[in-house]
Amino acid sequence: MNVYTAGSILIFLLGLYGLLAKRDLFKMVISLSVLDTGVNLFLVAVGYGSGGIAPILTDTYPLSVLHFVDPLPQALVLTSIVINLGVTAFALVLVARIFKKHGTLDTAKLWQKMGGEEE
Amino acid sequence: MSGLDAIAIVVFAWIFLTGLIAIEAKERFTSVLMLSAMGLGAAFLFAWMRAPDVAMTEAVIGAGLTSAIFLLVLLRMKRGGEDAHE
Amino acid sequence: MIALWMTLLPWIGALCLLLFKGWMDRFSRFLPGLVAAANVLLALLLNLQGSQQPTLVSLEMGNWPAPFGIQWVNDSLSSFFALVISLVLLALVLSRGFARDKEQQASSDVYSSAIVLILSGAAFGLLFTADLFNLFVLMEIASISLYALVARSRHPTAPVASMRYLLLGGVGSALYLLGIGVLYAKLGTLNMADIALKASSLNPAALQLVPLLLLLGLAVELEMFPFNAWVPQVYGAGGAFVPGFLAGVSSPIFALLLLRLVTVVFPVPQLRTVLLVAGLLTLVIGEFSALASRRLLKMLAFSSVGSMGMFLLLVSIPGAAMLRSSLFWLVMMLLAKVPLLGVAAYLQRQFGTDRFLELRGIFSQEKSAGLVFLLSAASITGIPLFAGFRAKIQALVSLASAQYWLLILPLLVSVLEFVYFFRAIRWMGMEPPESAGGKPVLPGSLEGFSRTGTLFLFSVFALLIVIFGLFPQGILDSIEVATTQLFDPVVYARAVLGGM
Amino acid sequence: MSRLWAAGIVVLIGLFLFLFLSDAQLGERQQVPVSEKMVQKNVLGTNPGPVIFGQSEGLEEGSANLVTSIVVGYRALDTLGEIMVLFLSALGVGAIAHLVWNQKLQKEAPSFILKTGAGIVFPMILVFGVYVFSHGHLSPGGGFQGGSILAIGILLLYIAFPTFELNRVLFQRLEGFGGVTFVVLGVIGALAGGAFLFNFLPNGVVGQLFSAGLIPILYLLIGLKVGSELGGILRNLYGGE
Repeated sequence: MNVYTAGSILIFLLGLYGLLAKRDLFKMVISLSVLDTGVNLFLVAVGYGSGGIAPILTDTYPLSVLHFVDPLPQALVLTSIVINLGVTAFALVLVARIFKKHGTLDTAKLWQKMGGEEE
Repeated sequence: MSGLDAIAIVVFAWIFLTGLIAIEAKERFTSVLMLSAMGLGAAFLFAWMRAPDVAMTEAVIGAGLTSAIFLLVLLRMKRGGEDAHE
Repeated sequence: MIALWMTLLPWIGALCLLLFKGWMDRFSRFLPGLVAAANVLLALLLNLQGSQQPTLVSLEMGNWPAPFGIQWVNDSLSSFFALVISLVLLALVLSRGFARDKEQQASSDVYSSAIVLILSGAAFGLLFTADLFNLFVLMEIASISLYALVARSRHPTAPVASMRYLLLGGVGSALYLLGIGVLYAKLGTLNMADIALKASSLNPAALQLVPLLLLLGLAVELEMFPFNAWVPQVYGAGGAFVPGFLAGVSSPIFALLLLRLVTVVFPVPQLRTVLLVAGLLTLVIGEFSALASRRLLKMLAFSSVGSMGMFLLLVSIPGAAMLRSSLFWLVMMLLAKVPLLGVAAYLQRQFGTDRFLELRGIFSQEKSAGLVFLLSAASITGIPLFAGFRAKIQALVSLASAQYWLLILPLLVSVLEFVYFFRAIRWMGMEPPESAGGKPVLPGSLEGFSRTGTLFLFSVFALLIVIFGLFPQGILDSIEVATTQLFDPVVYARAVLGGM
Repeated sequence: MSRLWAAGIVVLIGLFLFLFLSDAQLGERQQVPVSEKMVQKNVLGTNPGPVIFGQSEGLEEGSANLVTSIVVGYRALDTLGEIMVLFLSALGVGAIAHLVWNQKLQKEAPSFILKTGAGIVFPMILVFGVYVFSHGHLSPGGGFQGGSILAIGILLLYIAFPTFELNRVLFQRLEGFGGVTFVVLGVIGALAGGAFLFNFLPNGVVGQLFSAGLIPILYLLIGLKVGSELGGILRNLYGGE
């Protein structure tokens, strides 16, 4: 539990707080983005724990026996960041569609309006 | 707690602060700016944790494209008449 | 390699729809149906291949051996369910094709056909994958395509329902990633079989935290209690394809993933207690809300949540008998749910509403839909000589044999189920229709070939329910083989790791 | 849910997480991680000695950037799934955007500085983007980063030149082409080397431009696909039929 993993969990919790506390859909999409950044930081922090150098063979660090940072979590985070972009882009267009259709982004009003539609 | 980690703590504080403002800001425009600032902090931290690939991705996608898409949608919604702030 | 083709074929189809845009637009309406039929053939081939050499076939991507590269494994469990799910998908895709209204321009058809193709490819991938992060990527693909399909449906509440589903799915996948982070920090591997061998070396804290986080990641698609707030609205607004897909394809696949997680990867007692509690909550809340709902699709949504709650209960108790009854429960519920939701979506399409008050006496006007609804409802509520009866009895018996007090709630709940299903049938069947001349059919609803086609599809399922009710031997044998293979993880680990 | 309630729940979850995470001692590993063998490029056991930049030849996996060797070499199927996610997001945005906006985002005419500045900067962005995804196996970067840089270049054009209109069908064809070729190369790998996405081209010397067999080609295709996809998303957001 070093500085990096603890810090990233804090940012994850901040995102979670945003999702729970905010009623405006736009703010919830922003909190989702914060949440995902926290998770990505945690994944890289897990690989970094032992210190070391960037996992790229170059002429200054030519030997693979040098103490490299673990490249696998970085590969996972690369994929995760792009997935979060895909989800955020779609969520924002959805938010714009809801705003055009219902004129408001306040989840309390939206759920209640959907509730009215239901019963 | 070596000196190096102190820098990481400062950047974590920066990310936490900008994230908090992004969530709590009244004006949506400021929260998008703060989100982009947070992306920048995250990109620095990835580079600090010896992950250049991820730092570049976070800078280009996290700070760059995500904020661009947020702003475009915000401009679109602004044009679509006044919205009810909560 | 056949298992891989079941995913690659739909994906290539979707990509070609974009590559040959313009020339292939007219054809895009038939492509999903064609690909779904091809997948059924591939699944048959898979089962044939499986029956000759029963050992597990482990597919190494890029020729990298087990714990390093990504492995796909098809054992008898996944090939059996691949066949069942490809048939369900074929029916759903065809019913979606029938439900397509005329004035939809061809270009928007290309988008939704491509999304349906990618979704079915990811669904089969989830059946075979043996790598936790590959599972995460495929789960994301399935989720985003479902968000897009729900958001595109014409129901007025569709965008808000899709938004709610997206937010819950986002939290679920973030928790799943946290679980993978902790898992990789401790064990340094992502391959399920490799984790199964090394899981015992985990210290107690990690051994409890990792399965819990992974379970929470899957909970959204499993319609488990805290994460299923999205279910009623998404079923209500889903249109012709999505509700059937959620109940008939998505929840069974994630149920199988949970089964593999609990039996092969993390046979951890704490995980089972969490499942027990979550299962009870999901069961009770699902069934009671179904009793209270005044709309057909909402009632079926909550009954699907209830049946998943029952599945979670069955999985929470170790033992081969529980495994066998949970698999049998899954198949029977799947077979009964698809026609029910098909009929409900059909009625909503024809008459623009699924409120019971406005659908009173509708079955006098729609006789075949009524028959299909009656047969499937009989199977779900467990009326003798229908397929669901044997599954329900076997489930209740195995629950009672494990802990007697476990029997009380499910028994009460199945009575509830009986009440609200036959209340719906009374409303829609026996009551006199609202207006003498019967309910006016909405403009733009199905008639002629597409109407008979849709009803024919779901009556095939109703027929299957009757057949399996009388001769369930075929399904029981394949479940037997699947259970023995799934039950001892050593076979799975040795096949994947190649006797490491 | 009011701020207080939300903060309370989050603090509770936080305590639970911190308790378990500190017990789990993330620091010391229980097992040697799988990536140890990937760094030494010794997964198949054919390369006992260390990998030397610029000298070792014909290894099982040839890229100098170890993260790229995992993303497109050892775990290439994740990247294929990854492409499908972006493809879906572009389809989803495309399917809904025309329901929300039907005319272009009008704004004041761009100032003179913006126009000339964009004219100068755009070629640089283009060159940098192509550099990033063509050197994916040598330096940090790759298909995803290069493609996004190209997409930002396209956004700059949209902002600076109001009359700029992306050829939508061409970009969708590019997307389809990138994806189909990626899968076809994977299938050729299956036919040639027995497993999907097998690297059937020679790996050459680690560190040279033309090394690492199939990986630079795959990353070129990914760069092409991601660039056209994100360009498509930005076009949809900018509106205009």
